[in-house]
Amino acid sequence: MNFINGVTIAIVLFGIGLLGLILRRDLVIKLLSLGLVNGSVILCLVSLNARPDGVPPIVRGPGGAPYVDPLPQALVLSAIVINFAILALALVFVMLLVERYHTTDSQRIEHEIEEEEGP
Amino acid sequence: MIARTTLLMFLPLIAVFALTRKRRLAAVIGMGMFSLILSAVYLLLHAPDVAITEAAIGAALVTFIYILAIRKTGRLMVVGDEVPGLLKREGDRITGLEQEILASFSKHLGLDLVVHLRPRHEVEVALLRGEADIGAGGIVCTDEDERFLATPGHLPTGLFHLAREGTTGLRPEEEDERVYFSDVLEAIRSKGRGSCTLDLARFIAASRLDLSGYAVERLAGSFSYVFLLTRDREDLHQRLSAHLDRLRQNGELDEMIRRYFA
Amino acid sequence: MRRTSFSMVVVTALLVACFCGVLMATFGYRGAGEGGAPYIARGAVETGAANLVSAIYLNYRLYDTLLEILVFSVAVLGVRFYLAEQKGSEEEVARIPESQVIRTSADLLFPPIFLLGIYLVLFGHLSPGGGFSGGTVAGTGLLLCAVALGADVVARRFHEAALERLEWGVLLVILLFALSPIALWRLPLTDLFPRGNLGSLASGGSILIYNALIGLKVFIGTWVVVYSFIRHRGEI
Amino acid sequence: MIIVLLPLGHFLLAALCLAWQSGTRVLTLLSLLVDASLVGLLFSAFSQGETLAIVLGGWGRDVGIELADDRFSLVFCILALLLGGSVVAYLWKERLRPYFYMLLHLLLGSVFALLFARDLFNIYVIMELLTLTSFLLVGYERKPYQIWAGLKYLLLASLGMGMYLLGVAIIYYHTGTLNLSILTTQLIGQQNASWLLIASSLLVSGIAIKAGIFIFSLWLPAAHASATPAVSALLSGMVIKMGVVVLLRLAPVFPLSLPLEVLSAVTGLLGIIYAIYTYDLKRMLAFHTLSQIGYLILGIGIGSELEIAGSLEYAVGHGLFKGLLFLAAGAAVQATGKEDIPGLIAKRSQIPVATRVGLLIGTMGIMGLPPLAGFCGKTLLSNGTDSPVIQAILVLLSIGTVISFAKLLPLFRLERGPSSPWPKTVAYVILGLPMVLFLPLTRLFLPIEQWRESFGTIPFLESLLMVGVGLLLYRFLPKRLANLPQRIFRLEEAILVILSGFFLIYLLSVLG
Repeated sequence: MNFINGVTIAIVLFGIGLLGLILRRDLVIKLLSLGLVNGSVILCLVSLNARPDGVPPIVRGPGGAPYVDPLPQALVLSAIVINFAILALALVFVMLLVERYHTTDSQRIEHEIEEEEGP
Repeated sequence: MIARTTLLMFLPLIAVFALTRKRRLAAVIGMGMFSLILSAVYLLLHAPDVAITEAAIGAALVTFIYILAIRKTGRLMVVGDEVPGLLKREGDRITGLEQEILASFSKHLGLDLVVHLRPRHEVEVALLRGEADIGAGGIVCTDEDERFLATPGHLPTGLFHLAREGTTGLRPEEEDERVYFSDVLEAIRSKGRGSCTLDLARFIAASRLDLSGYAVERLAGSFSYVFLLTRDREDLHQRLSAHLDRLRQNGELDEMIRRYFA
Repeated sequence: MRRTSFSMVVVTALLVACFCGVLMATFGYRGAGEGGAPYIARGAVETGAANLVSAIYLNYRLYDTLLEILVFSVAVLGVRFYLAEQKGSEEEVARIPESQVIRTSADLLFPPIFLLGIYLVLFGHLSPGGGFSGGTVAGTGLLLCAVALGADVVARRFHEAALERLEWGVLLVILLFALSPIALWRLPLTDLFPRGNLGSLASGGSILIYNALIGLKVFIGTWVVVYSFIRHRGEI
Repeated sequence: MIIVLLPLGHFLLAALCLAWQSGTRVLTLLSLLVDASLVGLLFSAFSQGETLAIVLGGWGRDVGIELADDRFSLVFCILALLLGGSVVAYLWKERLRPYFYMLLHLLLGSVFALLFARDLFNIYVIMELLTLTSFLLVGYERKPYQIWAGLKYLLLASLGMGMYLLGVAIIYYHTGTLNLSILTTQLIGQQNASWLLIASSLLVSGIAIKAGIFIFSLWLPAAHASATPAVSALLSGMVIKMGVVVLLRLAPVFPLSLPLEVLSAVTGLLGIIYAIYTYDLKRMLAFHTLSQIGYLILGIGIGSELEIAGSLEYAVGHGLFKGLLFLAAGAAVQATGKEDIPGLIAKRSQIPVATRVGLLIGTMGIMGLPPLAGFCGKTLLSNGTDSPVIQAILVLLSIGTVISFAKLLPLFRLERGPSSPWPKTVAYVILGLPMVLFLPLTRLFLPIEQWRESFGTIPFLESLLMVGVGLLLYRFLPKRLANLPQRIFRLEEAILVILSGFFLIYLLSVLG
């Protein structure tokens, strides 16, 4: 049971995301995979110092309860928003490309652009 | 602790499931589910702030934006009138020669084909509004319209003029074409008066009814069925024309025609 | 068009497997640690915010947060720039079937969701939540409204260009507010407000103000992004 | 105080651009002047031995975000100001939307922010801001190939930042801090811990994607070649350097010496080979950016005082002449309508004289002709090392650079041409003048004895010899080579190459 913790799962998810990013040719699914890659890093950060006996880092009164580390959580909030920003912009660019080339297949788009550009 | 482990084990499974979907929408919804479970995991990892943010942004907003984008991107929208043999509803499917051509074209592009059946006069409007990419359904291009581009014809046809004395009933020619083809058939069945011009496929369907009492005249000239696109979709027009050429050269087009008009 | 070749699949799988393997072998993870001691020990006293995450997010590491808001603003700017000038004129904006069910459920759901958003914003320093999640939740509520009433009905309430200016105006206010301590010869981004009693609404110093401003900004930004997507699409 | 005002002030201006749309151009110019005086203040404080280091909000280093200035940040500030000024001048006559100036301010602001950053996560956020802004700038004209190049850039950069953040997570787990100066003290004696090696490889691979290192930044040729000239100049001259700055910050803390040296050789030589056999002007310049990054990270990898000074000088020099080359190349392409070098040569009489002079100065600078900017950096770099391997790499790089730019020489025949609009000429002067005066200017950075020692007659002759050899070799080299692989620049393959590059770095840091 010890093997299944947030960090290992995060690394596995990172790998799955990479596979999707490379092997799926549909641009929308590539973006989803990228989201998975970045999401896995967030999971990794959050679970680094999440003690099983911990309590959420919200101080209820004086005295030292076993609060979990608040710093990664604060960092992660920024990271989530940044991922959203990247996703929205990438999606807009995908939409523009699809309107031009009528396909979401990344290799086909790349091929068409190389043809237009010449060697 | 057990809940945490179980949910964590679920995550890779859902991710693999979502990313191996063929349909984009399924993948997006799968990843939405993934985000929801992820936010539950965050809650169990004592990170309520992260859980709320992940649920609000990752699960709700991102999924919504994906859906909005997909519905625009992954589709080839076709509008057309219902014509026997070319584009016809059978149960909940649409069959016919033009449907088959467009299906092979959209497969070639990697898009989902969506066909909307609309009366003939609405086809152009829909194209101009950008609601559809291609107009189909027995379109015979008789004159050049500078707003539209037509593909080279994929099936030769003829035009027939049907007339019965009087001015009511049948589709009055120039004035107003706002009727479905089924309305024309209905008018013929009830021996309505007036005149209309029908293409070959529609004429064959009409001639199964009793045409006695109508003057039938075949118009001179050679005509063929085309697909219609707006002028600003020149690139799509080129692709469709090239695809038609390819179908014609490798004999697939003849094969399709034989299947529907043996 | 050629398919993804088999050798490519094999190479990819090998590389990714090696990557994961190396990472797992060398990560050195030995169960959850006990980091963040300085924040846990002093955070609540020094900043007056019971929610330590908010204390870090909006006080200790406020600079990161400002930059992150800029990232969000850039994204909104980009989305608007690229989608606004695509075709899709005013008349064909967002018509939807007027389903009674959707309408009623949206009418029912909108007020509580909106209130939840405001709660998250205002109590972000005391309980989980904060400007960003609150703003997004409220924005999603508005989205629901747009689904029910038609996006153009909602959009008509806001003048679009004004909305964009308002968004950047709020950003301006946030930045000015962050720089304002300079006027008193203090370091920028220093908290000038009294701490207050731990647990009361006025306890977190300027965190409440930042939360409110960020919430407003994110609310507008979310709506602008979603509306750009909706309009580009033509209908929901 | 100033080091907070510089970035935040530009962000404020970006927000203001929307409110005062008609005046954005003037506002930008004024802001650059104000920046110049602020940087001057910092510089005078620095030359009296005061280094500024503040923790924002007045907190302790262990909890807050530290900002600090040093020689590097100040020098790069000056570079950023020069490039910003010349780009504003270059675009003075063109009607641009306020949107463009907003992005410009955001770019400048994030560059300043990065130069003073001393915190791993802070660097992450700033790099993302930089990515998004430059991504939007690449796609500014909305041509399909620009959009695709931008999208590729965004995907790869975002993947890289994911790897970087993973590295940050590992470091935070083991040390509990994100501040680089605290990290330095904490890591003493742990330089061989396996987690440290993997974390540093993750950090470096993530940053390398943005820093223009050949096997990582495979998006770069497409993006830099397809953007508008002004944007290309900013990206090649400034944004790429920001990745190098981060590597510079990481190098003293982590065991990176061997990986960076090998990477510099790889990127330098591969970039040169591609540049020699590329005949599209802007694409060749983009490949050149990849190869010249080799010089910069070589100095950082060795890490001695003199080498780092050499890197720094070469970074500034490269920023200047690459910016100048991209601006002039853009103007030349615009004037002739040709993008390939033979086409340009055929129509060279249509290229304005000022543009040709700009191209010439840039070419001389990049070839390392004394006493221009390229010469100073190259000389310092080769003076600083005794290792024959590194000397050989440096010589190969210099000769390769000369060979690849020898293609351009027919452009510079003396001919009359149309005159260039004055703003563009001003832009060339802003970048060209410091290049010509670079040798005296380097005395600001170096102690006087070292300066005398470094620039004697022998380096002069050496670099002249190098140029001669390069030109001679150009005559005899085959003009076309069997196809260089172009597939690695595709999205999928690029990710695979990046992964292999990661393993390379990891292996090297284990060996090192």
